[in-house]
This record gives sequence, structure tokens and C-alpha cells, in this order.
Amino acid sequence: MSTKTSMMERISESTRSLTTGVDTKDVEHWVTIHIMGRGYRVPADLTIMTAMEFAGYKLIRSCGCRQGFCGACATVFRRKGEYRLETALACQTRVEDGMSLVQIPFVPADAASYDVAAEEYSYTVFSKHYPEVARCVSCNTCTKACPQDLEVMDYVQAAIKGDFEALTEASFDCIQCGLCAIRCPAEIAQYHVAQLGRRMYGRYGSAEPEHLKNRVAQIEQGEFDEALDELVGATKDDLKKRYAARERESD
Amino acid sequence: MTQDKASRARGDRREAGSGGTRLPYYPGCTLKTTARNLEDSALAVARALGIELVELPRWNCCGVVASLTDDDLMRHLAPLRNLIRVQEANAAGIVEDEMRLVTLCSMCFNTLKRTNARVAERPEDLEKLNDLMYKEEDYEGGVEVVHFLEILREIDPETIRRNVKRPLEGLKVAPYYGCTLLRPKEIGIDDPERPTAQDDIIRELGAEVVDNPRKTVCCGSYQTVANKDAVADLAYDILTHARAAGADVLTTFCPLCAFNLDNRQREVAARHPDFEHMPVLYLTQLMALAFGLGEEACRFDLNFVDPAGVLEASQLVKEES
Amino acid sequence: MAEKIAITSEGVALLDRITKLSGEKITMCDQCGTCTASCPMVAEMDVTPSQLMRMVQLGQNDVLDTKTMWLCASCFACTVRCPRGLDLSKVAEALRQITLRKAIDRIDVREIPEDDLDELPQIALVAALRKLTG
Amino acid sequence: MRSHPLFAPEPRNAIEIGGEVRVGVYVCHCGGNISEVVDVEKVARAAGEEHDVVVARDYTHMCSDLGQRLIADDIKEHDLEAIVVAACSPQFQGGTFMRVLETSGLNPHVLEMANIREHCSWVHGDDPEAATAKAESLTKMAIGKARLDEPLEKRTMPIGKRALVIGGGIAGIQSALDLGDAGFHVHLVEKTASIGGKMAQLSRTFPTEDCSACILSPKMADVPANPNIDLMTYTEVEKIDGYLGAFEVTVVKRPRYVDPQKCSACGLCEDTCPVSVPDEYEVGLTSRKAIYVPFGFAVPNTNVIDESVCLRLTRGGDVCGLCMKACPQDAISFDDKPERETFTVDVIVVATGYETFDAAEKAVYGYGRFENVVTALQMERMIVHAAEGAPIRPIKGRVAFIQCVGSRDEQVGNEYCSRVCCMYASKLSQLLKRSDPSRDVYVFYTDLRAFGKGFEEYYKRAQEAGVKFVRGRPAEFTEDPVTKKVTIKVEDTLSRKLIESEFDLVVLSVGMVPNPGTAKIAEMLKLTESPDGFLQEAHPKFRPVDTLTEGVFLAGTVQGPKDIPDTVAQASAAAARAIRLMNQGEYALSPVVAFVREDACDGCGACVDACPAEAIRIEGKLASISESACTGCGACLASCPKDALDLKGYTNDQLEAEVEAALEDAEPGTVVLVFADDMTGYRLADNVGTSRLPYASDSRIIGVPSGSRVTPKLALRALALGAGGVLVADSEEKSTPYVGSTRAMRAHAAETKRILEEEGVDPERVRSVEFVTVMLAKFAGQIDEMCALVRSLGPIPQEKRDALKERADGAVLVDQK
Repeated sequence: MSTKTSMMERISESTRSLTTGVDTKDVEHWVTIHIMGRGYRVPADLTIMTAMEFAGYKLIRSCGCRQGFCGACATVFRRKGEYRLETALACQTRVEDGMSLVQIPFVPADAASYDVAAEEYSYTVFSKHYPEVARCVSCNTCTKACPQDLEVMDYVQAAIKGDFEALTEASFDCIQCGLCAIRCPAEIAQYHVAQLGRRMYGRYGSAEPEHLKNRVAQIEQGEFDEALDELVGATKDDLKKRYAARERESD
Repeated sequence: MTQDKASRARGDRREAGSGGTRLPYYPGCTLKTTARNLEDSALAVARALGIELVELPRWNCCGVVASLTDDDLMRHLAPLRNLIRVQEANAAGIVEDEMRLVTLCSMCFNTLKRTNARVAERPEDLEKLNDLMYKEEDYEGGVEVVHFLEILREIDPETIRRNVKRPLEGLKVAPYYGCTLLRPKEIGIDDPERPTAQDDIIRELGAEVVDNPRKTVCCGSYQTVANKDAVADLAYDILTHARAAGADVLTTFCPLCAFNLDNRQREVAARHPDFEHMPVLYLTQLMALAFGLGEEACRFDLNFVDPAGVLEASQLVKEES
Repeated sequence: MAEKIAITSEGVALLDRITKLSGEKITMCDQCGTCTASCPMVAEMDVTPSQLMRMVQLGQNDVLDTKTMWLCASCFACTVRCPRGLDLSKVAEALRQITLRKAIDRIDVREIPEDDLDELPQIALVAALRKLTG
Repeated sequence: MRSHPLFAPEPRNAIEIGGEVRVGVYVCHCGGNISEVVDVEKVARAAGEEHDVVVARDYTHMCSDLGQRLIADDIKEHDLEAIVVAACSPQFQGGTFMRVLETSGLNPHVLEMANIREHCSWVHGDDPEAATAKAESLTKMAIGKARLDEPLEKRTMPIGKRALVIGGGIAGIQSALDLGDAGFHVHLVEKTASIGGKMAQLSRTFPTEDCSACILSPKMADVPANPNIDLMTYTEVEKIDGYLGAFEVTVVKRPRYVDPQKCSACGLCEDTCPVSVPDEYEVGLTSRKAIYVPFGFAVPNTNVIDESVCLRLTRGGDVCGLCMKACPQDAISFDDKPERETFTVDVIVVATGYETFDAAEKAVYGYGRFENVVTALQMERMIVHAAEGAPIRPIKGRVAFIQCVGSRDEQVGNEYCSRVCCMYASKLSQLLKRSDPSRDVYVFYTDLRAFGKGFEEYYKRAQEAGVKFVRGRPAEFTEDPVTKKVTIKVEDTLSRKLIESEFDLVVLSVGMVPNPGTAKIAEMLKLTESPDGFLQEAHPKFRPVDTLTEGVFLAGTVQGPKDIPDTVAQASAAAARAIRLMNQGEYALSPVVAFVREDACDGCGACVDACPAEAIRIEGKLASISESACTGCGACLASCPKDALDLKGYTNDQLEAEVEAALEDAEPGTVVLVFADDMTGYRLADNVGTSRLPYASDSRIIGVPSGSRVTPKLALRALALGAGGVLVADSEEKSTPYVGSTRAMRAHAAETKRILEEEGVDPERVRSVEFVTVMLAKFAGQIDEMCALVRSLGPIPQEKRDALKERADGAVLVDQK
């Protein structure tokens, strides 16, 4: 008895942030998942991330915003009886019975360093910093891997063609989880390529937005100097208070 | 009936120039950047001849050069996707029941046609590839990859002559073919040793055809990346033979040949003090010039060796320059 | 003193492997030298194309260490002339693949000088990386 | 455990019983070949119990003297009327036993052989019991047929002594002279204006270096001098019909516009003629006039006008005509017309020779584009003129010979070696070198082939003379726009070094290709091409100059590339083979021909259309068959609604008797009857036996002249009588001597299948397959397949068999083409 309730508490604890107030009835439904080869029974309505925590894993990597924005919780899994290897964000994907999974806490791929201001607005910027884009065989595995459902292959192709606008359009929602790169047979780091492309487009391709121009002007005219000095002078507790009391959209 | 004959047969039926032939068109990456002079001139010329080249939506890099090992299927994916685009373009009504895919870049032509041939003769491979691309519709195998030069060859010479506003009198042109337009035999569009496909057109433009003994010799292709000097020496050999044969300019259809023969003239000159520069043009640029389609069609600005000198000498670009 | 060639069963295995990979009946090569005389890159090569074929016929493993197949420009000049109808460019590709499939690339993409990358058309880069990296 | 036949040499199982037709049966052990598998005693015993058999024996070697004597003695002692020998294939020993019958006073055609070796012991070795049962059955079948054997009279066809030789090159000349000297009349037909062919253009001949013209011209002169040779130059064969002993030949003589009788080749006409065109004899190196003599020692040595270029003849009216005015003999007449002539010959020698490969096809060599690239034949002419002190063009500096041009090259579709180029290059190169050592001469080769008598030594002489032989096939040829010298790029494959050097003259050693004109002749004579495009001999080892068309022989390069000695040898061989035939005076024909039962025939004429050989006419109210035209294929039998037609040696009754015997003790519906035609099917069955390729023993092979003998009626009756299936093994259309029979056979099979379907019987029970004699595995496979099929189908129910019997009587098929 007591153990059950205490367990229930643990569940609701660990899942409150997402499943707002677990209804105990739900826990009638259990599924078995395999994390790195070991089986666990977990409540059916948990996300992969919460299920891992439920199973006792303490996530120090592969866990960020828990809202599907930061791209930190890349996960690869296979569904029961499926041959396809699927990819997703752990915080956005609900567990299924028989699911077998592991997280990809980090994708090794170093981003080239460049000075956007100094680069020529041409396809050669990719040849120079990511020449391996030319190895793309159009296998489309990247697109299949993208948890954001981006047409990754298309934006890589856009990079090869030197079409910055198309690249930007296609890659705008990239969260840099790196799943495309980890699956790419041509060993391209698509998300880095996309970032370079977007930066180039931002600087040379797209029209400069009004409000940005104004705000920069305001800053340059020193309109915010006072406020900034005030912050710089503030104590840690003061800052904490200010942070808690800040204006923000409700969750 | 060979593909080549077939396409000609079809060509005869819809005589291009007799108004509004719409053909699916595959540009290839380089035509969007350094070889814009090929694309712009070709599209303009085509339009003048009543052909509209309709760019395929969502085309991707063909993955030049064709994969040659027996078991390496993955490298056929890239070409194959573009063939599927032709199906889609027909389904979407972008073109009407037109399975000929026109290419401008000889290397893309070769790569696409070889993959098309491979899956035609090895259905089991096509099945595998279709299966791999499960997010795409299956390739049914109906596409016929043709090169723009084949289309031009189909056109009634009269139609071309009618379009010539400024005959290229006195201009000596050495047509260059290189490799991928001719070889291997089953892919090539002309006699691999003695090609003539460009000759008639050049004559119809009023220019003189010069027989360059090196017109089918490889320019060094992608070796230009790792063996600049070797490529420069090949370019030297090809261009000096053209020169010796009396040519003013060389024409090609391949952006890589163009790069190796035109841009690499810098290296050539560095290695061979006796070297005289020679303009290397896309045939379509010459056509655009003769058709009087203007600088935006000719795009001589993108040629490394400026043809202006030679063309002025032949009184051809007065108002341009 | 003349170099000796060992005829080994590994050699036979190599011949079989190249034959399979390339789909070309390499033992049919007549050693007439047409390929060599047709090759635009031969000046750069350490062994001639016909010699390359010979080495494969006799299963000499050091064929894999030669430069020749890496210099092949896949121009198919030999292909359209071989009196025995063999496609040498396929044999060269097979030889390249044997090395590339061990994840040993011929060129290091990152080593290509920036100035070159700055002017090379995509077509050159794509082609080179297709042929010279795995 | 039987004692080895050799220890039991005495004939055994002599049984005496009476019969209507007195048949003797002789079962052979074949020294174990048969007896080690088949229980021959049992076979003989069973045969002995057959009705009409008065004596049945088994013996170790029936074909031995002893064995033959055994039969001969029995024939006298038991006055036998028909003989059955159960032994090997009749194709193998049939002749032997027929002679035994003849010498013993019997008609040789009352012999039947049961092939219990090739068709039994050799293919069922793994199952002696089945083999023995089948041997018994095969013997009974032979007995059944023998019982009904009729004496057949020998048929022969007269052969005269008239020959046609097509082609006046050295091969044709040699054949014609041999035939003429041997007293046979020869028509020698040559397409061009003079005989002599390619040899007339050569400088010297390897390896002896005699002057080609000097040794050829006397032979050429002998031709018109020979009273037996009727020389027809400037003449083409238009049509050939008929067959051995009666070839109807139509030729067309092209107009010369010059009367050979009057013309003395004085040359005055040529001097006045304003038209000059490239001279074929000089391979375009010099020019000739529209009126010309082909060459100095031409035969006949008279002028001819080339109508394709002559001004008068092309433009008409009274244009030009200068030659006519100039001719002192007034031998010229512009009114000449082509003359058609028809004559009959008994044999034909085809000697249409070769053409040199068109070097322009190898575009990269620059022939026709580069001034200093010539063919070897042109070089022959250049050397001749140089030797005569009147060089056509100077030959100096560095000369390159390029070997295998158009030979051993799949890029131009010629896999074969032309066999002469290595040696003529050795010849030309050393002639050049020896006549002017300052010349630097190279021969670029892939393999140097010096296989003939004195060839290797001759090649060595070229090396001694200083000719440099370089092993490598050049690939790049570039002409210097100014000097016109040609730069060649080639690998010295022996040193693995690249040679890129300039040559003053490049000589292309062009190979031999089939003469395009040959195709027309081949079509007229039904000759087949071998894969290289040259004509196919009848047998590569034993009939090298014969063809599959009786009475037609091949001489020289028409059969394949060869040098002059080989050509002459083959030409003489062809003549000898032709003489052999003609000297027999007559030619033995198969006695197997169709005949009409006059009582039954009502002259409806259906058979006239049915006969593929067009051998049947209606005379009065009766069909009459020309025995010389009838090929004996039996196709016509199917067309007769009255059953009035039959085939000697293979009558309906005989074949049905065989079928009945075959099915007698067999489990119903299991036996597959294999009707095998004599040209292919039966030989194939023999070959399968010889190579010990096993197949199902339910099969019974029955020899027929051609597949078309198996009429729908016969096939249906066979099934009605209880056969499980019928397989017709026939020749492919092009390889059967029975013209049109294959098509008739197909029609028969189709009709039979149609009827089976109508009667609800699986049409697959009847199958016709066309073979060539090498398809061993296919043959065995077809039999196994068929046997398996009929076993799976099970026997045809009785009522259906009765129905089939009904339909058989009505099964008539007129349209068989």
C-alpha cells in the first residue's frame, strides 16, 4: 500500500513538468521498454525522457528545455517488430510497448570558424568551410532522421547549388540535435552547414528588418546605458528577485 | 531502335521551333553558379527556337561521375531521384506527356543516362533502389535522358538559319566534345572518334568549322582538383592543337571542360610561356550571339578568357563593347 | 637483378574480387597497350593502364599501391577502343573502391587549398569526392 | 552371373517355328557394350517367341565377319525374308548389314535395326532391368516393322560433268584449271573485267618473295587457253535453282561497249578519253580513264568502258565519243546491252574471295583524312611501281606498319585473326628496308604469328634486315597540319614505355573481311555463314571444302582468311571433291519417296498444295509424284482425305505396327513415343547415347525421315493406342534437307494439339521440338520432362482414347505452309 502511493508520488513528481498531475487510473496502463538493452516497465503515457527518469536514470546530458526547442535530447529507437531505425526528441515522444532505445547525448562535429563579414556570398563559402557537402549521395537518410521533419537533403542540395534562400527556408526550424549528421553516409554535418548558410543569407540575402535597425540605433544612442549600469551594479540576491519578478508569458 | 534514333524520331514528330515544345529540363549545380553562361544562353536560344526548357522542381545534384562498380547502388540514388522528378512533372502537368529529360551539362547527361540504362538493364537493381527511397514514388523507367545538342540536331537547319541575325562570318570555331557526350558508345550521342554533332550548327551560324585533332581528348576532368598541373598540360595540348588548326575559339557543352580549358589557362600560361590564350565558349553562347539575343543571353562576362577581342576582330560584338 | 613475381592464391582471390567488382573479364586482356596509348593521364602514372591490368591478372597485391587508378579521369577513351571490349575505367573504379571501402580516402577534403576551393566549380568537387573519397 | 560373351562365342537360342513372313532376329552383345547392361539372351528369347520370327540369336559381335556370316547362312538356311538386327545405330552399322542382305540375295531394305546400344544400354546403364525390358520392346518394334518391309528399288540421279566456278581470283582460277584439265566442262564466272583477283595486285609473295604477277599471269593465261573452260568476265550470277546434277544457273554479262574480238588494247582510246577516275587496281593511288584495261596482264586483255562515268553513256545523245573515233579497229559500240544467259551445271565451286577491311572504319587511324596513311594493299602497289623505277610517290624516312587493322578487334566486330597480315607486313617492311636501308621501318603488332612453312624464318629475315618490331597497338594518330607527317602514340608493352613519334608514312595492315557479294550467292545456294561472316564448311575437320548443300564446294578465302598456298590447296581440294562426285556418274538417292495408292486416289489435288517440294501434279484423275523431286519428307500424307498417299519404307501400317509393338507390354499411358528425324533427331539420340547421358526409359525412339512424316492421324492413333505422349524431335528449318518440312511439321503438331483440346485431352501430350545435333542436354531434358508429364497426367481414359481414334480417321490437314 504505502509503497504504491509513494511510488505514485514519485511518478507524479517526475512527470509533473509534462503530464500535469498524473491520474492514478492511468497507471493501470503499463508498457515495457528497453533502454540500452535492459527492460523496464513504465507507465504508458510517459515520454521517453520521463520514462527514463521513471526507470531511475538521472539525465545530466540529453536533457534540456523539455519543451522540444533545444534539441538536446536526441534519441534513436526501434519499435517492436520494426526494422526501421527511428529518431526523435526524448521529451516529445511517448513510449510504446516494446520500444528499444538509446539517447545520443552529443554529436561530434566541429563547426568551422569563419567571419561572415569576410566571406563572399557564393556557393564557394560551403566548398571552403564544408567541402564534404559535395559528397552528398542524395540518399535522403538525413531527412528521414530529422525530428523536426525538415527536408534536410533538400537544404544540403541547396547548399551545393549555392541557393542560400532555399537553404534558409528549408533549415529554419533546425534545432541542431545532430541526428542528421550521425546518420549521414557522406559524413556531412548538415546542421552546421545550414547555420553557415543562414548566417550568410541573414547578412547578404535578406532585407534588414526595421525594428532591428531601430533598436540598434537606440542602443548606439545610449538609451539603455543607465539600465545596464544598474544591472551591473546589482547584487546576486537582487538579481534573483528581479529574475523571479520578470515579465514573462505564462507557461 | 536505339534511344538516339527514337528521340530523333520523336523530334521529327514535334519539330521543335514549330511553336511551344515544353521539355523537362535538368540544369545541374554548376549551371546555377559558374556556368550560368551556359544556362542563360541555352535557355534564350531554346526560346528563340520555340522550345521551352522547363526546370524540374526539386532536382538534386546528379552525383557526377557515374558509379562504375557492379555492386555500388547507393551512388545511383541521386541520378534516379531526378528521373522520378520527370514522372512527377508529367503527373503535375508541368509538362505534357514528355518523358524526354533535357540536360545541358554533358557530365550530368552522362551520369543520368548511365543510371537510367543501368536500372533498365538490371530491374532487380531498380527494385532495390525504389525500395531504399520509400519516401519517393517508384521510378517506372519511362524517362529518356537526352542532351540539348540532340534537340538542336533534330531542328530543321532552316529554322536555325532563320534565327541568325548576325552571321558569324570569318569566325573559326573548333568544336570540342571531350568525353561524356561521346563515351561510352552506348551512352554517347555521336561517333566517339569523329564526332560532328556541333559542326552543322556552327556552319549554320555562318562560322567556319575547324577540325581540332584533340576534340575528343579528355580535359582531365575532376583531376583538376588534385592534379592541377596535369590538367593544365592537357588544356595546353588541346588548345594549342586547336590553335594550330587555325581556330579562334573553342566550343564545348561541359562546365568542367570549360573550367579546365578556360579558367585553367592561367595555369597553362604559367607552365607554358609560348601559350596564347584562346576563348572557350559554350556553343549556345555563340548561337545567342548569332541570334542577336544580347549580352544577358551571351553572358560573356562569365568567361575567364574574354572573347571580346576575338569577336571584335571578326566584327561581331561592336555594339556590345 | 630482376624482380620476382609470386603467383599466390591470395593473388587469385584479388583477381576474382576485381573481376566481380568491375564486372569485367580481366583475364581477357590481350596486353596490346591500346588503353595506355589512349590515356590522357598516362604521363602522371607510375604504371601504365595495360600494366595495371597485367598486375591484376597475375594478382599482384602491390597494384593497390599504384597511383594509376587514382589518376584515371573516367574519360572512357580506353573503353571505346579496347580491342577486347573491356572497360578499363570500371577496373580502375574497382581498384579505387577496394581502398576507399577500407575508409582510406585518396584526398583529404580538408587539405584542398582554400584558393582552389574558392574557384572550383561544384561539378569538379562532387566528381573528385565521388572518385577519390569513400 | 553370366559368363563373359567372349568365352561363349557359339551362337545360342536358335529357335525354329513357322511364319507368314520369315523373320530372322540377331541380338548383338557389342562386346559387352550392350550385354553388360542388357540381358541379351532374354531379349533374343523374347524375340524368338514373336510371331513370324523363325530364328533369333544373340552373338558377341554381329558386325564381325563371323556375325555377318551367321546372318548370311541363316538367310540361305531358313530362307528368311526380313532381318532384324538389334545392335547399335543404323547410322553406324546399317550399311554393313544392308550389304550382308544384298550379298545374300535379299533387298537391302528388308533390314530393320533395333538400336539397343545408343538408345538403350548406353543411356539406361544404371537400371539393367528397365534396359532389358526396353531392349525387348525396341526389338519387337523392329520386328513389327520388318514384317511389313517391302523391297525398295535403288534410286539414283545422273550427274554430268559440268561445273560452275564463281569467282576468278587465284582460288577460282585454280579450281577451274584443275576441273578443266581433268576433262570437265567449267563455266568460270568473274564479276570484274579481268580474272586475277587480289593476287594480281600484290608485289611479291611471302615467304619466297616470288613476283606475284610473274607466277600468276601464266596461270591466268591458261584459263582462256583451256578448251574446257568457258570464261565469263564482267559477268554476275543472277539466279541459281535446282540441285546437285541439275543446277539451273542464270548469269548476266555486263556490257563492255568494246568488242573483245576486235580490241587489241592499243590504248589509243584511253589517250583521247577526257574522263579520269581513281584506278581500282591501283587502289586509288593513280587514276584511269572511263575506257580502260583493268591492268597490264589482264585476262581478257581488252578495254572496257565504265558506264557509270563515261560521258556518252551517262549523258546519252552523241556526247563525246572520242574513243570511238580514235579506235582503229572500230571495236567500240555504245549500244551494247546486258546479256542474260542460262545454263545447267552439275556442281558448283564458290570462290568469291574477300575484301580488305575498310580502314576508314577505324576513324582514329586517319585513313582517308591523313595524306600519309595508306593501306598495305596500296603499299603493295607503291612497291611494285618503285621496283619498276616509276614510283607513284616517294617512300622515305620513317615508316610504321600498324597490325591487326580490322582484325582481332571487337570495336569493329571482327574477333578473328586474318592470318596473312603478320607475314605481308614482314614482307613489305623488309622489302622497303632492303631496297633502301636508310628507311627506318617499324612494325607495331600485338602478337606476331608466323605459323606457316618458312614463315618464322622469313620473319627472322625481316629482323635481320633491320625492321624493328614493336609490341603495342597504337591509339592516337595526329597529322601535322604543315608537314603532314603523322605522330603516333603507342605503348611499347615490353618496356612499358610510351612512344610518341612522328612518321613519314603509316601503313595500315588491313585484314580480310567477307566479300559483300558472297551473301547473294550464299542465299541462292542455301549456304550458311560461320560467326565470322565467312561461309561455313560442312565439317571443320573431315569436310573442309564441302558445304551442307550437296554438290556445292568452297575454295579460298570465301571460307575464311587464308594465304595463297592454303587458298590454292583448298581450291584444288574443292575441284577434287567435285570431280569425285561427277566421276560417279550418278548419285544415290534415298529410296524413301511418297507414292499414291491409285485405287484410293480421287485426284482432289489437296496434296499438290501440301507438298513443300512441289513434286506432286494431278495427271488425269490421279495424283502423280515426281520421284526425283520428292524429298521423301512425308508431309503430303497428312493432306489426303482418302488416305491414298503413303511413304515407302515408312508406311502408315509400318509405323502403326511399330507403335503397337512399343505399347504392347507397357503400363498404359506411361510410354512416350519419340519420333526422331534422320537428319537431326535420330543422330542426336545417338550422340546422347555416345556421351552416356541418361534419360527416362519410358521413351521409345522411332526413326522417321522428317518430323513432317508424323501426321496428326499418326499422333492421334498413337495416343488412342495407349501412348502417354508423343514427342517429335525434328531439325531446325535451316538444317534439314527436306525443304519446308519443318513448317509442315509445326502445322501437324498444331493441328493435333487443336484436336486434343477439343477432345478435352491435355494438348501438352503432343510436343514438337526443333534441335540441332549438339543439343544433347536439351534432348535428354525434353524426354525426361515429357515422361514426367505423362506420368503426372496419368493414362488417357478409354472413352477419350476411343474418341481420339474416331478423330484420327478424319484428321486431314491441307494447308501446311
